Amino acid sequence: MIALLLRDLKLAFRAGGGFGLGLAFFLIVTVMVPFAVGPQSSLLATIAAGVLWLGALLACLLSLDRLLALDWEDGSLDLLATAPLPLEAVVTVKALAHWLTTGLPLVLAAPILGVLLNLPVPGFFWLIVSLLVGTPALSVIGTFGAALTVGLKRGGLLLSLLVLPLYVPTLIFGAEVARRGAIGMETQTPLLMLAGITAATIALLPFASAAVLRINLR
Amino acid sequence: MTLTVTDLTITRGGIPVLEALSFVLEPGRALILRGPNGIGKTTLLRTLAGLQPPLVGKIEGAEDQIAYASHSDGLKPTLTVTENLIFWALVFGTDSIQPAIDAFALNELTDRHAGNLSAGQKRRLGLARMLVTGRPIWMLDEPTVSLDKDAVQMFADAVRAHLAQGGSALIATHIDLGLDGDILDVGANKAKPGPLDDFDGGFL
Amino acid sequence: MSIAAKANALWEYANPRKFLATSERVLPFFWITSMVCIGVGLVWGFFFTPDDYKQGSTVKIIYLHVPAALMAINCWLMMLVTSLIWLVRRHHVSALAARAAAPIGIVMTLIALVTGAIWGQPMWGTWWAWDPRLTSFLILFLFYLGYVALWEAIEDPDTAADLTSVLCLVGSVFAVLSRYAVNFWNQGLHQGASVLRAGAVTGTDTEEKVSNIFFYPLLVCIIGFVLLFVALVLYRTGTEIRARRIKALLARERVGG
Amino acid sequence: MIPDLGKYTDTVLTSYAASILLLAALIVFSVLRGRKVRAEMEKVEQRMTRNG
Repeated sequence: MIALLLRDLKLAFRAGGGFGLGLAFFLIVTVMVPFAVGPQSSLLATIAAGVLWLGALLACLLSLDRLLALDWEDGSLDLLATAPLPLEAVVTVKALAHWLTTGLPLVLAAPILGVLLNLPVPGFFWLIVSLLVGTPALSVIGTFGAALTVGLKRGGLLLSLLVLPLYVPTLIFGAEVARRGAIGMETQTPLLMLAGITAATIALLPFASAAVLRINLR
Repeated sequence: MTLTVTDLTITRGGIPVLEALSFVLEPGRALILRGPNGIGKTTLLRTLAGLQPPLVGKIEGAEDQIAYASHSDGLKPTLTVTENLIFWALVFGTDSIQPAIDAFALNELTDRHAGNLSAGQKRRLGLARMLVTGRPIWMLDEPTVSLDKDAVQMFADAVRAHLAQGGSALIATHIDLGLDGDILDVGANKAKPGPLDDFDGGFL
Repeated sequence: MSIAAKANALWEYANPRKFLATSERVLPFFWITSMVCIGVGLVWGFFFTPDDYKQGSTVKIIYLHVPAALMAINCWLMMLVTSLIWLVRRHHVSALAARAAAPIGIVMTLIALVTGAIWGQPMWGTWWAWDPRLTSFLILFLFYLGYVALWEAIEDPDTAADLTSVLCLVGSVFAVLSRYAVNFWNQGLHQGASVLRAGAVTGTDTEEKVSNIFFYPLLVCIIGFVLLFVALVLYRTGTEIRARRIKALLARERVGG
Repeated sequence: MIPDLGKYTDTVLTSYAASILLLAALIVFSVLRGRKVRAEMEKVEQRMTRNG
């Protein structure tokens, strides 16, 4: 399992691995927002938490179609499926690698972009906390979507259509934590819900992803 | 490990392609799979490797014993030859990749990125992966594609060494490898279509 | 007949040919009764019920809005059950019934949303409010779209049935989660704005407050919608079975059988 | 004939029109596709029984 994780990380960092693309996308999207809604700092402050969450979510989504498709194309998935490693472990490791290469950098970059959007000071802490707790769920749910669409030629668009509705609860609670934090309201309830969703998806969804992947490998 | 297949029916896209297939593959033996294109040799190998369930029949002795090599080699172009092999060695829990490198004369290429290899070199690397797995039953799907004469000889030697150590091999190929293996022609097992008006769960 | 034997007899309809024969026999009954029920219910509701003291004549929309909303949810539940049956017992008809039902669910959700928006305009002063109920239906609509899109995208019918079934199961869990999340989210947004809650206008509150005058025609409409749903599912499942047979026949022709 | 709907005439009538239109469209499309598929299946079946 560690070997697979290390290989995926290595592949992501090597040339053409796509590391940093998600981050750049996140940056671009955030920078575009003031152009769209106007430069008033009060307005930006109000929507900053939500925009950053949405941007992180889209950046996550962007890198999903490569998550399993590359291993599918070159036959690695067939070989991994016949390896001693259970497929459940494979998809979990894949999700973890995706989070380390996409989710974690987004969490670290979010506060910097928060400055650009005039996020209120108390919001920074909660933004980081909410993203830290929420983005693993995005990676795990995304892996499920990637497993569903892995064999398809026009999988990318379909993947978004399938995954985005599944992202709704995570987005609602995650953005709620960040927004409440920014205006100094209590954040415990949404944070607990967010953590609950993340824990439950990590515990259960890999089984669904592995089942779906097995069907697709047939 | 003896692989025993009894009365197997396999499907491709929900339609039976081969039926009533039975054979035994004992340690130290090789079985050459023959049959016209499209008859279902790849499907058979995938079924035996556990990637898809058979429609009918039993496969015994295959669980966690099979090293499967499909048409594609599962190589990562941005990893070096050594890194590719080490990865599969770690996944299969074996330690040494040197015998595999020796057997397929990859010594000169160890630090090259797999993406920079020629088609034949890639194929050699893909076959070297079989040695690294440490699994007793090899299943190879057209292993000699894009190999030159020397490389084919290399491959035949590797298979022979594997058999001598008590392994076995099931190879779908059209060329003569010079192995003293049995030949299994699956052409005779082509599934006969059922009556058209027998409209059941298979929609036929 | 014992219960086990009865259950076995029920599974016989999983045979496509048997299903086609039986559905053909019962379909006229469902078509006619559904049309009669919807016709009677709508005419009764439209011409022979008084206006609501608060909402005026807009209350008549209830005869379409509520049955459509009910069917939108029940249709997903039916798909969930048939998906499970397919995954557990591998009856093809079951998977195809789920596929056949999805577009009906889309239309029902669309009717609920459209009538809700048109109704909301005079009542709330806006076409669309991000009210929890409306939002949940919008999300349900997205789930339906994704489900249908996945069916359409996959070539191999059995793979498609398997994948969409798993999507239906996972989607159901997330749909329920979304429902709670949305409830929570809107309270968070505007506290105390629950005057706008759809439940105050439609749903059970009205039925309890506003007597049987509205309730009986509504009930007739609901029965009509259920019957129409059954008729459509039976008919469309038949279509899917035939489409599937065409596919199997053509595949066999290609193999050269 | 149409009862007095007061100031909400448009609202009520549009809802009814939109809903009935959607339902009708669903039924019509289902039946059209059903007929087409049925005809095609018979065609394919006949062709295949003729050819063996």
